[in-house]
Amino acid sequence: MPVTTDSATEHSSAETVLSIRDLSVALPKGADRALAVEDVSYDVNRGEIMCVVGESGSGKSMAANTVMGLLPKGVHPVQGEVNFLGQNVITLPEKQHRALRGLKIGMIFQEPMTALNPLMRVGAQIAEVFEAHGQLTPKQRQERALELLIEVGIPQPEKAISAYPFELSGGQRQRVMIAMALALEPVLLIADEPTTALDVTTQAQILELIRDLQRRRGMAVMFITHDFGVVAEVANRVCVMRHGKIVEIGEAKDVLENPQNPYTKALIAAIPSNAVPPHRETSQVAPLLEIKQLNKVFRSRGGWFKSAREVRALDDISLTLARGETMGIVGESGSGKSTLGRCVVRLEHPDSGELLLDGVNLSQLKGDALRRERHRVQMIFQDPYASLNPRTRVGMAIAQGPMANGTPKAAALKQAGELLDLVGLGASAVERFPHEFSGGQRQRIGIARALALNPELIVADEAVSALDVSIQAQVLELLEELKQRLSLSLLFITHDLRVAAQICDRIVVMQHGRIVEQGSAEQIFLHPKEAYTQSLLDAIPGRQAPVAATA
Amino acid sequence: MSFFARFAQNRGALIGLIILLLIIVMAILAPLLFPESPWRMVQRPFLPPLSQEGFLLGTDTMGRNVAAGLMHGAWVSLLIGLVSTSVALLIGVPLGAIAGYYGGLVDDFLMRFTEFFQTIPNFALAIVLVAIMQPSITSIVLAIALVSWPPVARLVRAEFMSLRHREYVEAARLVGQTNSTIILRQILPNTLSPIIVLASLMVATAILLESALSFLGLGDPNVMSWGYMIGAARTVIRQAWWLSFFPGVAILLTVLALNLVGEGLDDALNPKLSRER
Amino acid sequence: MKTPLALAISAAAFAFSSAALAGDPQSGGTVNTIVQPEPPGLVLGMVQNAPTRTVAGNIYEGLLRYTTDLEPMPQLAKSWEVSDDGRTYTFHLREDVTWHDGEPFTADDVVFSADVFHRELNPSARAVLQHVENIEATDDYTVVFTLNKPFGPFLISFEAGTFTMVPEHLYAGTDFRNNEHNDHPIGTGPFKFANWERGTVIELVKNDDYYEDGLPYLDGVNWHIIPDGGSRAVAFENGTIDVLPSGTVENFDIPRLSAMDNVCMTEEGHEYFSPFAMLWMNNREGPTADKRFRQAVMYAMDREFAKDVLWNGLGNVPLSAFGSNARFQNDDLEPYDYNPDRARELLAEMDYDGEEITILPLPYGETWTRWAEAVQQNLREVGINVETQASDVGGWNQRLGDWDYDLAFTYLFQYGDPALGISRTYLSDNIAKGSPWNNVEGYENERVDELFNAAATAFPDEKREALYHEVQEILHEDVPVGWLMELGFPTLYRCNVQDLVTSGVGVNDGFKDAWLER
Amino acid sequence: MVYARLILMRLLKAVIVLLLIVIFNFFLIQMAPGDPAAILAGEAGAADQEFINQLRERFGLDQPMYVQLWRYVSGIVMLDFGYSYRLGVPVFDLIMDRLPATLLLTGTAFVLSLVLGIVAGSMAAARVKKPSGSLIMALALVFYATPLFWVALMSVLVFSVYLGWLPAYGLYTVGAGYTGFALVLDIAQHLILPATTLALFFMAIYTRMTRTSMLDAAQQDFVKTARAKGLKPSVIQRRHILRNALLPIITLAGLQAGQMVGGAILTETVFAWPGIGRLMFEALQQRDYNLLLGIFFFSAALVIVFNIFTDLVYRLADPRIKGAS
Repeated sequence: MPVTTDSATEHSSAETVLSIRDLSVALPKGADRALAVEDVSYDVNRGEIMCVVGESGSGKSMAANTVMGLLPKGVHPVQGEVNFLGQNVITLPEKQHRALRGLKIGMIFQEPMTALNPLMRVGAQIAEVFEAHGQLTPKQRQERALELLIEVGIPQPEKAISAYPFELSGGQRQRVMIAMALALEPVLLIADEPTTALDVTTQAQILELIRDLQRRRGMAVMFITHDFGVVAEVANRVCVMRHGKIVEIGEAKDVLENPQNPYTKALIAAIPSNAVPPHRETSQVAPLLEIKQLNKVFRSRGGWFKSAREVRALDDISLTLARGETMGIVGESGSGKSTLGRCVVRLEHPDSGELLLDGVNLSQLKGDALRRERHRVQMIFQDPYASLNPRTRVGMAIAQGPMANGTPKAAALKQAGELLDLVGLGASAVERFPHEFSGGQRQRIGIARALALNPELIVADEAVSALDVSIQAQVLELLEELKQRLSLSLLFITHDLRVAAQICDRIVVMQHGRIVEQGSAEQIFLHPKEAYTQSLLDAIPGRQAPVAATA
Repeated sequence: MSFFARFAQNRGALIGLIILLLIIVMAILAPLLFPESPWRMVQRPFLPPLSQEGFLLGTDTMGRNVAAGLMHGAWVSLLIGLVSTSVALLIGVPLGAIAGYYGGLVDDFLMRFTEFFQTIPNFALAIVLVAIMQPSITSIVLAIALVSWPPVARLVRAEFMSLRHREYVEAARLVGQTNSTIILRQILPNTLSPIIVLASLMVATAILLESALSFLGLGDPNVMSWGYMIGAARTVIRQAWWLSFFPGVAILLTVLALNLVGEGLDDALNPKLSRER
Repeated sequence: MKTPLALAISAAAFAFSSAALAGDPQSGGTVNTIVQPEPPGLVLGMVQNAPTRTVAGNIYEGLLRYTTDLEPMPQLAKSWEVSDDGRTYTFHLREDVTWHDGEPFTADDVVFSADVFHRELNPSARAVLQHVENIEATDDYTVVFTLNKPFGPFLISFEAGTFTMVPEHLYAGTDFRNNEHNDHPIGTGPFKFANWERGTVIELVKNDDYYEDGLPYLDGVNWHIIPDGGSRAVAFENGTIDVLPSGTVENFDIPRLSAMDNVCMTEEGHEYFSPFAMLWMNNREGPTADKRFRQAVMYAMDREFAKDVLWNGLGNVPLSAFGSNARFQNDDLEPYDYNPDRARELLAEMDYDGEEITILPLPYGETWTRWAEAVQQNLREVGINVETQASDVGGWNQRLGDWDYDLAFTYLFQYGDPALGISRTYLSDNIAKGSPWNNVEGYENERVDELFNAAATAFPDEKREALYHEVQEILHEDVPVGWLMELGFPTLYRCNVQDLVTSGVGVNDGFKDAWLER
Repeated sequence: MVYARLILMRLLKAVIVLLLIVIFNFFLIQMAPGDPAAILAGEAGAADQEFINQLRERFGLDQPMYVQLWRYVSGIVMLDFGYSYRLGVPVFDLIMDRLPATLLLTGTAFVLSLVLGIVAGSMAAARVKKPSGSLIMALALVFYATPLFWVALMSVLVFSVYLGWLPAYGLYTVGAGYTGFALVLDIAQHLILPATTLALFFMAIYTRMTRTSMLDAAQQDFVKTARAKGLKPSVIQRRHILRNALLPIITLAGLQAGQMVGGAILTETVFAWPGIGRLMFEALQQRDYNLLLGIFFFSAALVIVFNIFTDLVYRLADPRIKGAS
């Protein structure tokens, strides 16, 4: 369909800052496909936020990097134009191109943790922007840096300016990045997944900040993301990409409300609905897992020169999980939700309290005694890449459990095949190595491995967080299905309320190692009792439908 | 991309491999080409290279055939390099693995122990050890091994520390695998590549160390090693440059080759895949 | 009544030294030379090892010096008589001698040195002093030694290195080894100790109050310490060093160095020591316990090859136990020439079963290592299964001291007289663990003991000669040790250094007469 | 203040390690065949049992081992290292005589190798896949692979013997009687050959290390940020890449600095440099236990001092560590 053209004409009226025409960028030989992006055309206009949406590998960042001239080695444009303020940056000599960076175009990246030089003070790094373009005296630079820090709303800017990056939180670092990007009041701001690595509440704040700055300065913003929720929050216009091609482009409102392209539809559908979670009958049978006054304190060992520090990761946690029930543990980073999970599977050793599984207290078991009980509780891990031994065949990876518990090898491998079938990979996968599988598939393998010991309880720690939305949906479906088939009991740990809402019967909200609130999913979503829960809900991007666009 | 393909991408590595193979061939052919002892005084002393049929590289201070010595020496040097490295690995890998896997006090203790060894200057320690045990292949190999294991231990420890909290290791613990199984099956295989790379460099260093020891007269007098040849030729370096030149070059090439191969292995075994994702 | 022997000899000596003079000496100039290894100390008598002798021989003096023919010359003693029964030796000392600290040198110093100092500290002197019954100073400048029996070599035991004179006024009644003056030796010699920079140099300066008029000519002597043979050679080449005393450069360098212009070489100046390289063969156990095996070894070794290749043709392949510099050599013995076949025969005859034996090289530098390699190869070629046993000085001493070896290299000084330098190797009462210098091979032969003891105390020399000739025949047959070589230890020096070697101990006291021609 | 505390603790630890090392070495050396008495006797050319016993008694070698150990250790605690058996001089004085020479040599070599290595390394890093870059690395590799003593011999041969430009051995021209500036100049001349030979090897290591760690650093996100600011490549190289790349090098440098005393044995032997390394080798040959132990003690102490120093430098270079406290 001719989406590209009409979108291009449609906005010729508004002042166009960046206009991309028929851009194709080639990948180095040996990559999975020849072109990173193919025949891409779109504009970014002053005063609007243009969202480029796509899942990993869709090539959504390529155009941006072309504009910046920051394409990785071996990747280079082969066709088309990238006109920024009228001049085609592709043909621009490096020196002039450099002059644009920072001055006319600012950019923010995904990883605030690594995007700042760990050895330079924040102030100095901001001042560098002015230095790079030979502006102001050193003294003035520091002053401007401070003003900028204030503008991006960093707490205690006077301290922050002479702080090192590691002394700031993720959100604060992202603010610093923004301050840097905006230092010279660029015409165009490129934000490449700027909030993906952040907690929901922080994400909300950063989004707010970007939107706000954009409005005040009337900049053009090119916002790259994978999250339609975020799109709904900030986008004026949307450009959906897949496999390096544009599948749909248009006004945010239109695209979100009645997407034309099936892929877009799928994506939007795949966002865990922000509607009310389905009412679930919680069958009140005997509790499977009882947690009583569980405590865990992390102490950084006092080294030769540093004194020991304490973090209360679990503060007197008590909860019960019924057989066949799925309980969601929700919280932001540092809430202790993962620690809870790790204590339940006994990867961590709780300081005090009880972990009753069917009346047996696991909390204080050690050594072999523990090893013998382990098969009863299994875990699905977050990172599909780190959770499988690259040197072990998939079948073996699954069979190892049963074998460790006495099943003969042959039988164990056979069972592994069946499980792989069950999770929809086919028994043939047994012989293959992890790197032959995609992220989603690996996560299925992880699930199969967890099932191999048919445990009474499965703990899923951020099991879908690392996956693209569409994949996420599939894996969640699989879990749902397995739950029914095998009447599993799940402890589902996630930072993403939307996901929790989809799959959980009951939800526990945690903060600073404490339980803030718990109740049925329905309850939590519709009538949260606690302010914190409320704030979490509010922070969910795109919760209150597409709004920003019209504003 | 296949392992060798990745290895071959690095041209240096390929060259190194070829040189290394040549040297190994030399070592193997030595007994065939020069069946009689390299110690045999077969000609007038100080024959310059090419000056006489059958004495390509000339003769040494006592009329022994330098070419013969060189080829038998290849065997000795390689042997010493390999064996001492293996011994060092045998000491270093387990220590490092245990320290890295269990951490805590065990780690503390083992690392103090390692540091302790590193606090005594290597070469000095090696010399003392050889002097104590009196020079012989065995004592030299042991001495070299004893001074070169700490880096191994440290490396392995570091690798284990970074891997022991990998999710697949935790998964293995969860399914009830024993610590020994986890160490041997899950972690060790994934630390092999850096170890192999380090080992290749250690062989090189060992050869250098041996030559240095022989140079100081602490070599095994019953075997003709390159180091011995240089050491022996040093006093006559003025009137017979070739005596120390050829073994010197031999050592240089071997060490060079081993390093190139090491780098190649590094590229091939640690594909960037592992870092990015 | 006394013989005028001494006077005659001293006259001869003067004749000799004046004859040696070429042109008339000029004063001034400093000579740079080498001492290797760095000596442990400089007080002769307390320390007797070679480097100490080399340096301190120019600081301290003995009663006598010796010509290159080992005839005594006056030094601190201007003359001496020997009684007819050969038991009383009377020395007349010079009266114009002072110590470096200005104190006069008197007979008491001699008595103290001999009777107290050396008896306590100095094994080599002890060996001589055991024959001395009584030492007394009859007046300030006369000393009389009374022996319990005549002792042939007595008159040549007064060399500075062995029997140095130390100042009584500084040492009497003190703990000798911790005496403060050990760091700053006080002698009577032509040079005074100036400074010792450890690891770098020992500096001696002219003794202006030296009693012999005009001597020494040199303003000073710097003994450089350079641990590496190669570097020493370089130092001599690029002119920093003027004199290379014997054994300070690897033999392989000598041809090149001596070929340089304005470089002279002399083999003289070590007659007193005439170092004799030997191969200890363990007479107690293993194949080496068999006489035929030991003979086989003698035949198997190509000693001429070693001489030519390793020692640049210098030195001399000995006939038997007595070196050519030793007195009373018996030269009508049948030499052990290189003869592998004969060696094989002997081995077959004793049906040697190829039992492995070890050979212990002397850890004193490359030449010795090479030599061991050569011998090992020689022996292997006649079918003796021999492995080299590497060790450093410590290990070498240990092994020999514990008799834990089969074959071992060594070399011994002959000290001019069989009774001093040779008999010690063969006398059975000289078998004792812990020293690498006594009868290490464990050879026991009553007849040999008798002959040596008789010869030592026989008087006059004709009697001794007969006895020594017989002993040589027995030893030649038994081969208690392998006789490898009388080493030629050449001294290299710039030709403008004149009269460097004027005695049987060479540079050890040579700088006394040396002068620089300019 | 963190530093003071840190140093204090480290020193405390150091003392323990040192004592352990002393004891370890003590037994190590006891295992060597032959004792100083036997060797001195041997050197003496003529020795009887009485002579040897005298020496043994004097050195206290006649005592049972635990007594010897106790004496030694208690001596060390009082910082009394005893007398050198062979030279009869206090070990402490001997070491103090030699230490400066060694430190001068190794120190110079250290600085030389560090500076040149880092420069060459960063040049190579900036010229990846360019012939010039490859050339640098090739050279580095050759230097790395060449036996040190061999380079030493060759350099003496060429620069001292054939060309006669530089002195072949020693710390200064003996007997020349230089003073003041002349002396300094003289020493400098003598220093050139040994220092460079010693430096080459380490330089090679630094070159390679710098290169790799700079290439790694260049991959970091913050470099992308820096480029996004429009900074000049040169500035990025220096301020962002190099600074981060230096961290691992500091660690290595620390290790090397510690090995300086032991590392110079070969060079000191070939160049007759009157330093600790040579002293140690001679002491070993002579079984001069006290001296040897003393040297080990000092070199170990040096290692520890440098480790602490390195830690401090590292802390200065990397704020994150300070933050950890």
